[in-house]
Amino acid sequence: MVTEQLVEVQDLKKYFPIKKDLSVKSVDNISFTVKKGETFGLVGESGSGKSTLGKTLVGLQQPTGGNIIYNGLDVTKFNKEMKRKVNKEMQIIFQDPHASLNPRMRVGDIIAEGLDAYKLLKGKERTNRIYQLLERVGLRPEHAKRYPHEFSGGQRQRIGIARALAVEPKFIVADEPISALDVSIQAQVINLMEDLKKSEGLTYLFIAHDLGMVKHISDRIGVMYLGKMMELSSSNDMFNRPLHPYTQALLSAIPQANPRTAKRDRIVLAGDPPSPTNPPSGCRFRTRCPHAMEICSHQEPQWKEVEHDHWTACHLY
Amino acid sequence: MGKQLDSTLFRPADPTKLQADSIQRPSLSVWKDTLLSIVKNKLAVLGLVLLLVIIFFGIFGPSMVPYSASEQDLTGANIAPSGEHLFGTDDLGRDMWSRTWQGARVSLTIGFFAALIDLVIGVIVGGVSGYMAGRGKIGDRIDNILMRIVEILYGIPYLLVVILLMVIMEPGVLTIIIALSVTGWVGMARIIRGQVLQLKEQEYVMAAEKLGTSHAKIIFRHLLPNTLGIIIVNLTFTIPTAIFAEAFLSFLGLGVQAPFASWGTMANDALGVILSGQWWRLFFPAFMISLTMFAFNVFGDGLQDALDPQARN
Amino acid sequence: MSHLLEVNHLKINFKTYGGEVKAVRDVSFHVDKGEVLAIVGESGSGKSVTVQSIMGLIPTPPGIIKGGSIRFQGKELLRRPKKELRKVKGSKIGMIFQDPMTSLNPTMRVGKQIEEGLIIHQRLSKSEAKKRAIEMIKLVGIPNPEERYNQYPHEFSGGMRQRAMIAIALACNPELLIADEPTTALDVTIQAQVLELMKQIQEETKTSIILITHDLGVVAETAQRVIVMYGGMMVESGTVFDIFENPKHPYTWGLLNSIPNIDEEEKKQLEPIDGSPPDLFAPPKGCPFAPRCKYAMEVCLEEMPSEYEIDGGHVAKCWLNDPRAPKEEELVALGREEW
Amino acid sequence: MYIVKRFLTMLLTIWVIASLTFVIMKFIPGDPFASDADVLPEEVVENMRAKYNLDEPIPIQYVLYIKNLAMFDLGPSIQSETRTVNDIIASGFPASATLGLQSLLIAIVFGLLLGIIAALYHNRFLDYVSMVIAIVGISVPSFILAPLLINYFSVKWGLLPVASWGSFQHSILPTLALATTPLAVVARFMRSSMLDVMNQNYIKTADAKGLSSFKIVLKHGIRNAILPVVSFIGPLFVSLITGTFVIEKIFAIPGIGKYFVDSIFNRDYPVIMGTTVFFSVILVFTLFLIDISYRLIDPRIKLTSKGD
Amino acid sequence: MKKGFLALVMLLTISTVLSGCYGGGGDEESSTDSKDSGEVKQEIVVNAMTEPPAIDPALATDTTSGWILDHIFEGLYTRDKEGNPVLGAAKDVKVSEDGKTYTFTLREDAKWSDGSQVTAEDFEYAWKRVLNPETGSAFAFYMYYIKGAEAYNKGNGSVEDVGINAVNDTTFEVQLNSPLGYFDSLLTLWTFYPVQKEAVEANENWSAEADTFVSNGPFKMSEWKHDSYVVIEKNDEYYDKDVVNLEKVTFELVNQATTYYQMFKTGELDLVMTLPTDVIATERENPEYKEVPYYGTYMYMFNVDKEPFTNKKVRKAFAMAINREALTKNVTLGGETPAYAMVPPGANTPNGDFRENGGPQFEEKTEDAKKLLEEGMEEEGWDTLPEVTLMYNTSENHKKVAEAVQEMIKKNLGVSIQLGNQEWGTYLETTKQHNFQMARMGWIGIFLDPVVNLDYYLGDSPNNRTGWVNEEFDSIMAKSKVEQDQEKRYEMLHEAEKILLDDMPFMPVYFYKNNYLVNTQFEDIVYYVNRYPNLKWASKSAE
Repeated sequence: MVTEQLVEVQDLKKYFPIKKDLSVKSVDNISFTVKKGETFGLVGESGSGKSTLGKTLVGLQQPTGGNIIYNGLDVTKFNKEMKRKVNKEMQIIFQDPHASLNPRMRVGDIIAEGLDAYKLLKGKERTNRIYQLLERVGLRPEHAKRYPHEFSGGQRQRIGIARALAVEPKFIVADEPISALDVSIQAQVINLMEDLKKSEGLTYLFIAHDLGMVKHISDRIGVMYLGKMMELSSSNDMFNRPLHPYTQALLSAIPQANPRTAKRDRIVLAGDPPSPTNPPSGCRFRTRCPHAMEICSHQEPQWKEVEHDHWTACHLY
Repeated sequence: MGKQLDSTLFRPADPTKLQADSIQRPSLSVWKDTLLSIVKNKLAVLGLVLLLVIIFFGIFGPSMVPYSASEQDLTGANIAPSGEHLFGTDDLGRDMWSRTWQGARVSLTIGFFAALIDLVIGVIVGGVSGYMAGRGKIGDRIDNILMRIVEILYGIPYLLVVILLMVIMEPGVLTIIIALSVTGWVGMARIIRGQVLQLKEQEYVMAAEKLGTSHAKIIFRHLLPNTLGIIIVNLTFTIPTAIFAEAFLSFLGLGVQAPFASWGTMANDALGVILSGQWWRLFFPAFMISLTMFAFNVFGDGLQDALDPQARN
Repeated sequence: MSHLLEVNHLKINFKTYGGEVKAVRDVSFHVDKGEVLAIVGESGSGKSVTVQSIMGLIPTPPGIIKGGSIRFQGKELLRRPKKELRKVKGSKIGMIFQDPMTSLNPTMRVGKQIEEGLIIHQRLSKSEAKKRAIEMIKLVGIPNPEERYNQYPHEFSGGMRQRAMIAIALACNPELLIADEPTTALDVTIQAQVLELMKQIQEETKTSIILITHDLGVVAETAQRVIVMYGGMMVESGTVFDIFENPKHPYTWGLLNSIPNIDEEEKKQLEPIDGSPPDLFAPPKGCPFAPRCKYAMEVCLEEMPSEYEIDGGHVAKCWLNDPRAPKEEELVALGREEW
Repeated sequence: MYIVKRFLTMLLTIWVIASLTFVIMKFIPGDPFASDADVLPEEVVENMRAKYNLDEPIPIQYVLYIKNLAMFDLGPSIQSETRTVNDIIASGFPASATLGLQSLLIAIVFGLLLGIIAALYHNRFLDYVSMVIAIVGISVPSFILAPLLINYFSVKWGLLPVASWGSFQHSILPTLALATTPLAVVARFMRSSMLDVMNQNYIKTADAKGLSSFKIVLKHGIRNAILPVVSFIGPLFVSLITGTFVIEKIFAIPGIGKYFVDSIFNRDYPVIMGTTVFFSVILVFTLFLIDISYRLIDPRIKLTSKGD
Repeated sequence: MKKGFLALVMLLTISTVLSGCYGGGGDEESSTDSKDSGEVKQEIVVNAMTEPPAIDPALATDTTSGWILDHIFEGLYTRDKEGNPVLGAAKDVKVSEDGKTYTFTLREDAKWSDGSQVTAEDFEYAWKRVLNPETGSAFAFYMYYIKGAEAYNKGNGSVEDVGINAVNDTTFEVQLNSPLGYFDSLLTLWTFYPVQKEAVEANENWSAEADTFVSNGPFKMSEWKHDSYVVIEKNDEYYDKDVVNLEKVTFELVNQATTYYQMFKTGELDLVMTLPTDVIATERENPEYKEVPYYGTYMYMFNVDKEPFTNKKVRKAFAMAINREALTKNVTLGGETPAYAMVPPGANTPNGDFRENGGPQFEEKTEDAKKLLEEGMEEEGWDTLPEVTLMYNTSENHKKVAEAVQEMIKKNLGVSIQLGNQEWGTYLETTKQHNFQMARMGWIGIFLDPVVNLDYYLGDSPNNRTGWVNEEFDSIMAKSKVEQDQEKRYEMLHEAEKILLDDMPFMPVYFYKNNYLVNTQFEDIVYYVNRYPNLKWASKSAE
């Protein structure tokens, strides 16, 4: 496995102000690294800030604080020109295949948008590249002339991938790329992404709430809850020995597609996640935690490496 | 299992026949799709046909008769519609047919250009405002300032502005067009802004931004084309509104200058016939106003339904 | 034998600008008292339309009921006058929808929304209805029921809204609960809560449930019997064990193979079903799944498959189950994958 | 806090509108003292200008004006020499407001009705009928509609008085003439809003509860559909109660709309300013009320948060 | 829903509460149902069109205010049924030898409507109030003939030096700068009406509302619902009350022609004027229809400083090229008479009507006009005539006339002219600034003397916007004003008019005519040629 870091996130913060003295801390002091060539899975429930984190990483959101180091260079300190260069190497795939393609543009032009913006290719070369990309994602060259609404969800998502691929990125944030797709299609996209990773030497940050898929595709996984990273480890470690009570509950909540084993005991968390505008003091999970202790309410747990390459933030450890 | 099937059919199919990802339907752009659904809307088609008829006569109507719109025959005034004068003559003995279609030119020109100016200013202001909103402090401030301007224009007495313009500029069709659009664009700007605000959050705009597409390209390739539907629907409502507003100005005596006559001025000049009975002098211009309003409105309604995916199921 | 609900040869079309779409093509199934029936299938497979037609929720036009029958407790629902149907809706059959965010009226207090059905069907007085509504809120596990009674949906979280929806559906003690993707829009932990709640209520009240979902995990955990739908057709039906352990339709295999197994240590390549769902405007002549099917035969492209009963209640609509069809080994030998 | 802030912005808006109006007014040529065809000796005009502070430099006039405005003194009218603008508004507004409210009531009640009917029978005959009625309503200019109404209802059939103001009977025709356009607009707004709402999931929920279509529309449809209509009713309300020149002129109603337009033609500066300020106060205040009522109808919007 | 419904209910309530505020006047029923009682109710409802801006002798400048003022006040002179000035509040007048000092003796039975005596002090107070610069009276200049008046009004003199003097309660003395041939006529103007000193001093805005009015005419103010109607009733304190028959006169204020015509048709109005042109043709046969000459001239002014009207021949060509008969008969339709001079008919001279004596000053001749135009163009060296724009102030009727004239000039002179219109306020400003070539104007003599009309074109007249200055004309006019011999005076005026029409800084189009529809039940309504109908002697008879 490659060990070189591609992206390093240091104390990243992204707050959204609502009014004076009040903001949603969508991403609050998060640090982790993504290694070159790996797939880093990011899971969490809605409102956990995982999507914001992804968008901040690729520069769609301005971080409130902290650093993003890409290939050893601090992107947050870049000037416009440098940013543009790095921008090309970091791309994003979106969740909603309906909203992510402009309904009034032909597929070919959508795919070539990056090529045009960076003025990479023109004329015949451009067309050939579009055809090549379409074929690469399992579509046909003649599809270039059609409009997005003529495609199914899975096909659109593949168009979205082709668009991102066009500028030959190194790092792709996949923001819940399969959650809007049908089960039978999800696997198509996942397989395609895995293929591409190998052939194009990509690195992924894969955001999802479907733990099964995350486990399947990721080398390492981070778990987020209310803007905080709760646990981080290799994919197998995470599923075999989840440390954080939240991760434990999350894993036990996955419905098993096996009628014989399905009816096992599960940890059902009480209540709903608190509002991110007003998160609980101390540990943010304590209000729903079955193991909550006195200390959890007034002290925020440390982010520590409990086992080798297995990090968590919990007072239990 | 009533049917007897040839057992040779039970062999693996030719893989080339299995085109899992093929698209059978002919390619349809969103525009064509919209067009198709308009055609299905009977009222909208009626509106469109009426408009085309009005425009046709506006262009060719006056030359179909031997009388010009301004030619007077004081002894032949107030003649009821007849074979000679299809729409009768007015109080100065001018041919109403010729005048009515001449009026169509003036009214439609005013309506069209006033709406166009509304559109251009509205799109620029609304677009910029919507696009800048949420883009840092400066962006928010630009949005804020533009929206305050819009709000204040709402409160400024429209008539005062119109009179001011009529005074500053030479009175005429152009002045009326400008006068109508001075505050007319406000509504358009608001609509466009709302649309842009909504569209901006669309992921394809984010994607474009991520791919390094320039602001101008984002506005012109992503934002505006997708507001176009709303814009066109709005145009179908602003054009008749402008025609109507000109008619109102005519009532105030601020309408187009003679010898030009819009339907509004013609109708206003002929109001007295309600009392005296030369109905044709009022009827034709008034009917034309109403017909045009009706045509534009049903067409616009149909367009709106066609562009609204929810109404389409 | 009398089933609680019996759907026979249901056919529903939709009129659109592009032409008439066959949304449900000859679907038959039944639900017995106290059982949980799951309907799985991807979007556009006709599963939602099928159950909505039970409740008379298909707007006509553009929907057209082409044929078939829906009998509930022995009485035909399809051709019943609207007024009669209303007596069944909400009182004998309750329904939960997919998106709890939009399925509650944003401008009406939650308590009132629960009460509505009670007041019409059970003719409860206002105070009685309120009492019952608060009971229901408590029943579905929402804390502070009195307070919540007076709140608006936007003051509820997503999970709580779905609980409120359940309370509405169950308020009149229906015999049948139709849950149309009740957990799809929810987070995993909340999904677990809601599923737990539904299970618990089902055990207590012995209400029959039709559960629509695309999540095979949810099916495995909650249902006794399963129907698999594709392209407006019911392609396979049977008990959960039939479906998960002895699937007889390539689509069902495909579905099972395209989800990762969490318990596996070694990573296996997923086996997706290639291609896209059929274009409903131009459906294939034969089996709707044929164009995506790895094992498709010439006959599949030409003729609609017949129904094959595998064993007691396990039915599959696929030519591969025909005795004339090649055996698995033969297909593999021809370069097709193993199933 | 919200209210205070809102109030301050309201004041600011009014001030800007007043100032802008002042500027525009000063740009329009013409002289309030030019009476019909008489041209007065310069000195006589001077005397009169002095009487209205018009001999002062414009900035001073502006300061004086704003100062008086702050004390709710809108000054004397130039045209109606013996009356103050406050008098004029006090006597003109009630008539305009009465007429406006009556029209608004008709427009809302019948407009909503038409809109609901059209939406419920979407793309069916009744939809077409309601929309044609609505569109015909906006298709006839009121300056034609009004004399026609008079001609039939009063002159030909002798049912109602022709014009002037004094009793309920007098207000019927102008109310009708005034209500047609807003009625049509309300109907169309309501239709599209209702169509939107009837496609919402919660309508399905209500249907699944076994509610009758009538109850669904009544209890779940209208209230939600009315929201966008409410935001439109605000400006409509303002434009109706502040008087409509055409209707007031044709029906000889002593309303403020007529005063306003006349004042512009007469260059009656104090009346122009006074009515503008009065209108903008009403406008701003109504928008504020609409905002609040919005929050009352829609529980999702809280008073504390920023709207829109 | 409940809240929405509540809002509707509230709206309903508000509107019904407000419905309580409809005007409040209940005078309509009285005017229409006269048949119930055996005796005819002596009441009339007339249309005054617009809200009288100021029913105050010092402030009124418009015909509507003047109409009401004429009924409720009476000056030293008033008019008889023929419109001739006769003594009113004064029973006697003495003029000094030099014609400069007038001494009036007031009637003892001249009473204010509150019963008190009309005194010379009241006159003195009223007149000085007009002249007081602070009053800002627009018509103060009509008093400039009085000694010291101009200086006081213009802020250069003191009130003590003004030649207005109440010698005692009934003796009132006025000193003029120079003799004035038509002073009696002038004194019928409302600016010279008295006001009651106490009433005015007690309330600065006494004339704003009906209840503070005190007046001395045949009628008194009884109700004034602003912008809606004014009601006056018979003044029982009036010395000549026996000739007054009407108990009540209601002036409705309906400005829209179609509307007031329709109101007349339904009997809501008994007298309307300025009929919609479209109905005149049919109404002319109606016994209710009445046409009365109006002492005014409708004309197009030429700007003599702007080409092509710098040339006299071009001006004449234009004037001669239109067909005034056709215009009045087919376009204006109101019975107007073609005008070939400045002074309209109606000014009586010892030898008869001034106009009749003067005769037409030019002739319409298409051929000659063409020739003149050619000559004029040759004189100026023009190959083509500079483009001409005819301006008029916005009005349906002016537009119609202008359009017809445009067509006539095109047909008869072969010249295409442009039309331009401006809203009145702007129009006055534009013409004042001399920014036109050819512009419409109308001039109505406020009192019946050719001087009023001819003064219009004095070189220093603020009304004269043509830029035309003719010293000979000015000097003749000046001389005529001090000429004591009436006959000579009129001769001079004829001479002046001739000079004016010879130079033609304007072209007359027609002399006005007022048209009325009057309920035939009314008798003895008096139609003056420069005022609205006087109702002093009017009465209503049973049908």
